[in-house]
Amino acid sequence: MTQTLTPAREPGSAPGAGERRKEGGPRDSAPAVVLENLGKRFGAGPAVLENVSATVAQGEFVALLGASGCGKSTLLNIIAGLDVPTSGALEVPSDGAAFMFQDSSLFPWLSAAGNVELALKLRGVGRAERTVRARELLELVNLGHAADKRPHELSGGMRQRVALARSLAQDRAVLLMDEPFAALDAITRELLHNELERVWRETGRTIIFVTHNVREAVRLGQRVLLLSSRPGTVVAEWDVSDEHRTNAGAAGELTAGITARLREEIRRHA
Amino acid sequence: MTQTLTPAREPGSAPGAGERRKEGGPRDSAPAVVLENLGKRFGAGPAVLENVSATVAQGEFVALLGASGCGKSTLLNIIAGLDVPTSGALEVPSDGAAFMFQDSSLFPWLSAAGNVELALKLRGVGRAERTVRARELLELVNLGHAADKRPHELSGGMRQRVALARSLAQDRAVLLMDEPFAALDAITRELLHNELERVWRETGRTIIFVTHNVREAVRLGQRVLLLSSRPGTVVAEWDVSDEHRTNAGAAGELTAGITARLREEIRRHA
Amino acid sequence: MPETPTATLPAGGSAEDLRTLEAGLDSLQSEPARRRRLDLSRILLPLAALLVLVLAWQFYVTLGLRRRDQVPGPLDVLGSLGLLWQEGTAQEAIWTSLQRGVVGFAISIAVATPIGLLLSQVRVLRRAFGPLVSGLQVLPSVAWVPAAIIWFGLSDATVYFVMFMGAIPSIINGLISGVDQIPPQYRRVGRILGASRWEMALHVVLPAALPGYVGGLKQGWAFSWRSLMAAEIIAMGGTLGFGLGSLLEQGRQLADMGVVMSAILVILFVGIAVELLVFAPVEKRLLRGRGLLAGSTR
Amino acid sequence: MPETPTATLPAGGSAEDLRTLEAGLDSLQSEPARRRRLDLSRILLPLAALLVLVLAWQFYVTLGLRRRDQVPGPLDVLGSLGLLWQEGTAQEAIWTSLQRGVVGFAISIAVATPIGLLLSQVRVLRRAFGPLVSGLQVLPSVAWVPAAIIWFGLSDATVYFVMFMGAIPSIINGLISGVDQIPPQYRRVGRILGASRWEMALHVVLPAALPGYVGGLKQGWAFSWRSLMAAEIIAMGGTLGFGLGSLLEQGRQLADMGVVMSAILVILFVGIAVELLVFAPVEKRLLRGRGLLAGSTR
Amino acid sequence: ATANNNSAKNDAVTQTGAAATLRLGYFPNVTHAPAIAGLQEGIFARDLGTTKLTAQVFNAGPSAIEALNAGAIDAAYLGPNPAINAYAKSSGASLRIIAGAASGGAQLVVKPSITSAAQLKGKVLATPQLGGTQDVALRSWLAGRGLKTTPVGGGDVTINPTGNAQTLKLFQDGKLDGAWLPEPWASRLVLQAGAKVLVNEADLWHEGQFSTTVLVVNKAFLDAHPQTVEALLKGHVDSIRWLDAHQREAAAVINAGLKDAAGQPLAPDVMDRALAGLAFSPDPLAATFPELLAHGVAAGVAGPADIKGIFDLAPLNKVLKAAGQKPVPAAGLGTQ
Ligand SMILES: Nc1ncnc2c1ncn2[C@@H]1O[C@H](COP(=O)(O)OP(=O)(O)OP(=O)(O)O)[C@@H](O)[C@H]1O
Ligand SMILES: Nc1ncnc2c1ncn2[C@@H]1O[C@H](COP(=O)(O)OP(=O)(O)OP(=O)(O)O)[C@@H](O)[C@H]1O
Ligand SMILES: [Mg+2]
Ligand SMILES: [Mg+2]
Repeated sequence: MTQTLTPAREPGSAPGAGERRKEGGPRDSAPAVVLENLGKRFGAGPAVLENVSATVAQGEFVALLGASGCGKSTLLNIIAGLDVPTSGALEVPSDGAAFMFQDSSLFPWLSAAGNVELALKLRGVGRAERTVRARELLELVNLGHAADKRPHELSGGMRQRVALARSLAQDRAVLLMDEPFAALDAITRELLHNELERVWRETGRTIIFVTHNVREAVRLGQRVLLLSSRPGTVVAEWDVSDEHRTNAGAAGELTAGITARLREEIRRHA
Repeated sequence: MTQTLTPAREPGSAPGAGERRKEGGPRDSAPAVVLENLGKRFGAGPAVLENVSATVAQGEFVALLGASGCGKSTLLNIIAGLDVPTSGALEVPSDGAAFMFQDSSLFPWLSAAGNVELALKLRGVGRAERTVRARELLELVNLGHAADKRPHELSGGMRQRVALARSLAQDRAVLLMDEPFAALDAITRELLHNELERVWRETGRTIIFVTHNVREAVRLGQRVLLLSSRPGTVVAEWDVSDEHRTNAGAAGELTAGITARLREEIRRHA
Repeated sequence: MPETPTATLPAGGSAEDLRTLEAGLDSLQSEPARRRRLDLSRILLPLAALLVLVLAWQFYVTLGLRRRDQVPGPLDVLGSLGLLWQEGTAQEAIWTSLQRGVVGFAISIAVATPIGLLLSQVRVLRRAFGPLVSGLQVLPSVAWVPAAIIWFGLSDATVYFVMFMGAIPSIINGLISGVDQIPPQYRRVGRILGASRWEMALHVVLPAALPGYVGGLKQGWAFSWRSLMAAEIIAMGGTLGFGLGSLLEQGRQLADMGVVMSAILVILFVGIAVELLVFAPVEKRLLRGRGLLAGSTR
Repeated sequence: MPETPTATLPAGGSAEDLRTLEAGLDSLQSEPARRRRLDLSRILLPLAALLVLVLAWQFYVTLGLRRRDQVPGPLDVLGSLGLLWQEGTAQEAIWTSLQRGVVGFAISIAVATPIGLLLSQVRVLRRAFGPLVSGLQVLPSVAWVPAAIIWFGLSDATVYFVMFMGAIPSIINGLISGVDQIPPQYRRVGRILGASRWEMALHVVLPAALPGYVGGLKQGWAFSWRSLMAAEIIAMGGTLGFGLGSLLEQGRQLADMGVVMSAILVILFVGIAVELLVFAPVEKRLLRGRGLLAGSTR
Repeated sequence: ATANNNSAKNDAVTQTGAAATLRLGYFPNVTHAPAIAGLQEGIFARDLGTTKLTAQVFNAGPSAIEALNAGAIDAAYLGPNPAINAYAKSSGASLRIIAGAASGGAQLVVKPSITSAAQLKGKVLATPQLGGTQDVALRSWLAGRGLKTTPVGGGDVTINPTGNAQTLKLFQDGKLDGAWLPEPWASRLVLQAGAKVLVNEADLWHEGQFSTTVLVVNKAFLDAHPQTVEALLKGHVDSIRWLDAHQREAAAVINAGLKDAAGQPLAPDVMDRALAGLAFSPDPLAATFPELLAHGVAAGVAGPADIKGIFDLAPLNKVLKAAGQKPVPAAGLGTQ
């Protein structure tokens, strides 16, 4: 399957610096998610997604970038099975995917711990273990002290962290994250980057995450996909090598390259 | 009033690089917002804010930084008159403040244009002018094409931009913004930074905005305030000079300094 | 482990072909087409359910557990209904009741909505009169009959008064409970936008509470209609028109189950028609406009 | 232009002083204290409203527009009520009705809730039976009396049956309209968390719809209670216990407005008590738990 | 506030002259035959002359009394007990009985297996209304045979006061053992449900006569328009005379009236049996009223009341005299 992967490209868009660098590693294993020429249109409106093709290998960590309103959340929804594409086909694990939504989407009638526990309960975790595990997860996101608070008593960033804990409480092979750190301060964000990376390495989950922070994409992703706007298509992709991870200069260069490409995409529509 | 401004400082916390540099400019005019020893506590819980003192001059552009859950939104709510402090006093313009909330808080029964128009209507703008003005504001945030969509048909970033347009539709002297650009991609964010700065210069509004992006704070703010956590107090402030605006190196240095101070604050609580 | 839940990849063909095919698929999926299909099932399914009930009824009658004059079969009732129709009694009763029901309900809404808004916005009034309204809501219609006769004699005003006392507290309570569920953030936004108390009620509270309010109206309609039936039993003919309530009571007084069942069927039918033709479309539109329709079974 | 809306800066004193003062202020403002104060106004305000109404009534009577036996004054009614109390009739009627009301309502909830959940979750059932339920809701209680008597004779079962047919459709409809207003995002989260249909109903739909459902229950209670009153008129005394509905009807039959008004007052009082003691606290707790209380007048 | 102002308006316009309209209430019931025949044959309209007649059909006593009390109707055919109640509760301000209409026509009908009073022990019987004429009669009859009852249903015999139509169904279903009913329900139970007559109420009264239906007027109306009340009484007397004179047609005419008012006629055999048990006469049998009241008090369903003055039979006697008939007595309970 990996062989057939040819990201759709707008004709005439030259590949930017660092693009299409292929690598070995996790991507050689069986694909976890395969998208083939996906198209999506709401009602009779214009196409939101068109010809989106991509393959995500098992255990891969993919970052999804794109202008505001380009269709990233829509794509994640389709992958999660919450929405159906208007055209095209997709392959996803039959047990679905864990999903951290863009808005935290906590249940207002449950406390922070209750929200996390519900995820564990619906997964079949026993009562005693649930309490312990939920507490651990909340500690992980630095919210041990707010376990008993209701969502309306939490700040925006705290709610987002509870949602993160909840999505980690699910043990699905695929984890979709929609701007998971948008409402967090730089330092908390950095801490959680490390935690997320640790969880990823330990559990070998496949993670697709959306972010507007190009540095975050380069920091976490093994691969970065760029979605164009109206309609959304994968117009470019970059592999993030180990060099980018260790060498700040290389990372900065890649970040600059991606940002430039993003700017170009947006300019096309302005 | 400006003379009496002595930001409360945790004993033992040494001022970081660039801190407390005082300057002339707008801060010499009459203060628009004065906070004196504000304290806030929800019910019988621990104090969220304690001894918050600050003065914001008329026409000043102030950035508010702080860890997630430190009380920034609570402080803005108090300034806007939506919440009452448990102790302390504050002075605010009698006509209240415009407020862009952390969640976009659009009315789901109105279209994007309808939401902006309602703000104009409640301000007393006539029907014909409303339509034109709302359209202009939506164009300003690059959402001319989505004017007729309902909030649930908009992406997260689009909703945030509609909220921005709505807050600009109000003509209050003070504008409070709670993480206004959090859900936007880097490029759109940059464009809107410029627009916001233009509006600020043209109208001379007093703006207090919360952000987690230190570079954004330095890019836009004339002054940066740092709030500590549990309880929230103003522990440090930096003036952003013209040099920081023109010289990328100086800006980077200031950003690094602020980030270091922020990290220190968070470490104290970890 | 990976499977293909949706395998609708169009097979081959040029890009142009593909695009037209896609457009075709899209237009099939677009809103108006779907809406029409749904509407048919909205009519057919209730009819099917009704049919099943009628068959069950016929079956029960066929069992012969009860004498035929006590539990008439569907055909007997149809005959009875046909007779009433021929005489014009049925039409007259439906027309009189429907007219009263619509007028009375409209007036109830007009009276109850401002009161409900006021109570839900002003805490002191709410505290003082809220329990009273709930108390009035549980008063049976018949409690109002003596007072209505004293004040209005045997005129249509009496019927309307009894209806109002049934419908108005219910609508007020529905509106209040709708308002109570509004996220407080909406009011805060309203305040920030500088809404006066009146503007807040009109531009924020009322639209925000609308879905709950319409649910309350449905209950209010049920209260009005039932109160109307109760009021129509006070007296028959003369200065008071002959409505469905009168028909039902007449059947009961004569121990004529055919007439009783006919009246029940007609009332049921009117109720279902009002639900299908008035409330269902309104609710659907409301929910659709707010994006609450996805996943709902409406 | 700047003004000082809140100028509560504690005047001077050492930091320690300040802190204790603050703690004192805080504990005064804390939840339990506030709750107790509010509860008093919750009792006193309705009483005040009632007092005003009673005074208005007395004034109307004093005007002498009507004969005293037709429109008795508050004191006459009090006398009449006192008499009923002495005889034990009032207590018996209240006790009988309240018992039936509570039992019948509890059973109605137990029956209606699963049906409502099922209808709200399964589209075909909703389409098929939803309109029927709305139709049943508008059927007046009296329509069920002949059928109930045929099936159950003059026993308490008849009374309960009439009550159920009034309350169950109303509770079902209340639950359905509560479910319709759930933001679709909650269901999506439920699906993502891997909830089965049953878990979805139990852990997502029901709690999410709870505030709307409780509003529906309130209307359902009104329906039950009113249906009960209607059912208690079927037969007075004999094999059927003597309830408030019977008392009201007896008053009417004996042309004794004192008894009629006494019955009305008692029914009203029971309604208000149920609202204040049962629904108000439940609603308040629900709303508070979800952060919907801020800005509400509840 | 339209209907009830009517009598007041009449006051103002023609102090003691004829009222512009007369609103007459009655039940679609064979015991109200004088009203039905009078309306059906146009007798009232003829005798009332310029006064317009509006007829109002009621289903149940309470609304009729409430309407009369409120002035929404001016005159009504009622059972004697509701009339007594209304008079007593208003201390005489509400109404006057101005004539009788029907007497007789009430029976205790039971399952064929029951043949004696003793067999009623532990049985369930029905009456139309708690404290009503038949209810009181049943209770005092049972008491006379050593069977105790209480108003709330206890005692040797359970009494269920319930609507007549329900009684028919319950009896058909075997859920009742018998009922003390007025016509036409006694006949319907006998002819349509196989019941047997155990007691004919007529046997319990002096000369077999007891009042079943009386004609009452609103007191204010009587004071304001004695002339119209006389005209009404003339129509009433004429109607009774017509019923006596046309015994063969009466059934058909009453059934036509029932069809108009209630939507359905009675079965011919029921009608015939019912009419056979009833007697129509303008005499309200005033002498039986104190006994009626005493029975109620004894049975514990009514309080002692003063009904002196409930009758105003002077206009009736004037009409009767003009028609060459015997005057009727008020038995010391009012003018005659
Ligand atoms: N239910 C809907 N009906 C109609 N249009 C919709 C709907 N949902 C999304 N859209 C449109 O689809 C487009 C993509 O939305 P989406 O939420 O996927 O954007 P996004 O890439 O996640 O943006 P952001 O970064 O701002 O969150 C937007 O233009 C939006 O208006
Ligand atoms: N209604 C409330 N009841 C109780 N505690 C509350 C309430 N609202 C906020 N808090 C608490 O107050 C603190 C500050 O919240 P606030 O929303 O002001 O944080 P913030 O600085 O805006 O954080 P973020 O950057 O995550 O938005 C948090 O610890 C939160 O739990
Ligand atoms: Mg998105
Ligand atoms: Mg915040």
